[in-house]
Amino acid sequence: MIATPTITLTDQPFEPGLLVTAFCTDRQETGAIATFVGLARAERGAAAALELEAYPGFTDAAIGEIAQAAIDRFNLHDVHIVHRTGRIAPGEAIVFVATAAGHRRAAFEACDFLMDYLKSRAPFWKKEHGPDGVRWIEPTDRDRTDAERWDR
Amino acid sequence: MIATPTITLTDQPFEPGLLVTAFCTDRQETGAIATFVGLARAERGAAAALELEAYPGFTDAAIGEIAQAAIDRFNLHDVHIVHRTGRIAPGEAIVFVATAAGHRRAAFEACDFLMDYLKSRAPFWKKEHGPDGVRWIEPTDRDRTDAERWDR
Amino acid sequence: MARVLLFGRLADQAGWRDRVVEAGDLASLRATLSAADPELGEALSGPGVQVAVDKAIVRGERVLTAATEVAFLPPMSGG
Amino acid sequence: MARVLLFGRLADQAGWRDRVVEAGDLASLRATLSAADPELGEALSGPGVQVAVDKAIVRGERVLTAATEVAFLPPMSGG
Repeated sequence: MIATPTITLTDQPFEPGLLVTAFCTDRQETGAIATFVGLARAERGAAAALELEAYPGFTDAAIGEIAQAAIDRFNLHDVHIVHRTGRIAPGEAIVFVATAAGHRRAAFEACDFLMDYLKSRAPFWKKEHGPDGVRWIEPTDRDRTDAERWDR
Repeated sequence: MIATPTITLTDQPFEPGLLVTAFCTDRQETGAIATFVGLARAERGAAAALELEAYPGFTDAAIGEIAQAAIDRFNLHDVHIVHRTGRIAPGEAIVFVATAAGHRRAAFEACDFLMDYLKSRAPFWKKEHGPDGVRWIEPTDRDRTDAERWDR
Repeated sequence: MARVLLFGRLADQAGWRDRVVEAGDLASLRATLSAADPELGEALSGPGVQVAVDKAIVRGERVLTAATEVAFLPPMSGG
Repeated sequence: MARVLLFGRLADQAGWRDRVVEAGDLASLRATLSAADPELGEALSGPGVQVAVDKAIVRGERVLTAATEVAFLPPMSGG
């Protein structure tokens, strides 16, 4: 089975449930599908809105390379990644990752691996519009150490 | 926030995507939703159908206790578990687990923890109707060692 | 008297999964089931078979009434 | 000549994010941008800023043509 990942960048709100329905359809040998949805938190009113910038053609290519590496490393049947760009309101989905594999350990680990990459190393530039104005966000130390787990 | 898990046993096919849509709706402080869908594999024709027996009132109570333990252990905002019973055709969903948390590590680990429990210790009795007849299935050694990771 | 439920391979073996049995406690229930079907009686005491009374696992003796539900649970498969 | 793209805080600082600049190579492109906006010129050489030429990260010099796309990428935030 030759699997190629699907990577989508979109500046429009998207519905993770519809993506799950499509991703689960017509699978005969896939026993396990892990998904992750990252939502914009309201932070009790502290975060008014999030704004994400991507470099189309560069950002999706970089994510596609990692997704292909995940397919090879975890022997996946399929990967779908959708990432929002632009201004994102609290409660809206920022990122969707789905992995399909024969068994659950591979599906879980690949989903975790991809999220660690996306949160720490993917080429996005992110700012938060809060009550105290605008600030650019960098990965947290936790994001960095999470991502380093997979370098061993 | 006091979270109580939702546990559903059903003998009818269900649509994981619709469950994801409902689970993602109206979340203000949830940053991370991890889900897992277990599908019945065709095993290249070797597995004709799977049949799962539960003890209503006992099985769902046992799963609910573990889900509550996961909420406490991983500080979850919500858990939804749906488990099929009865005869399950290849490609159909057997189990759905969704976990909501502030951050992704907790959501992933809780989902993984719950699946390890469900696959190895949950009160189901499972038989496979294959070309060579019917056989009762027990957890694999891998299921058992996966589940033991959380006992440490 | 009690409502007896069998699960998994025990129900397949017995050929039934739900039956009302006259018995005042678990020991006499087991004796009655064994008398009707000795192989089943043996299987009910086999390794890994647990007993639930009114949906709670019990080890040891219990008094049974007409409303009591007794379930015999073979080793669980997981989901 | 090249199409220059700025991302993240670099675009905020410059007040633009997409501009065509006359330059035969990366060094002269940097010099031209610095001459017009010295603070931007400094920021483009700041720590963690990477350069992509036609959507591939480059370290060192490159010849530029009218069709070349040069992007200045500040440290990435992740998604």
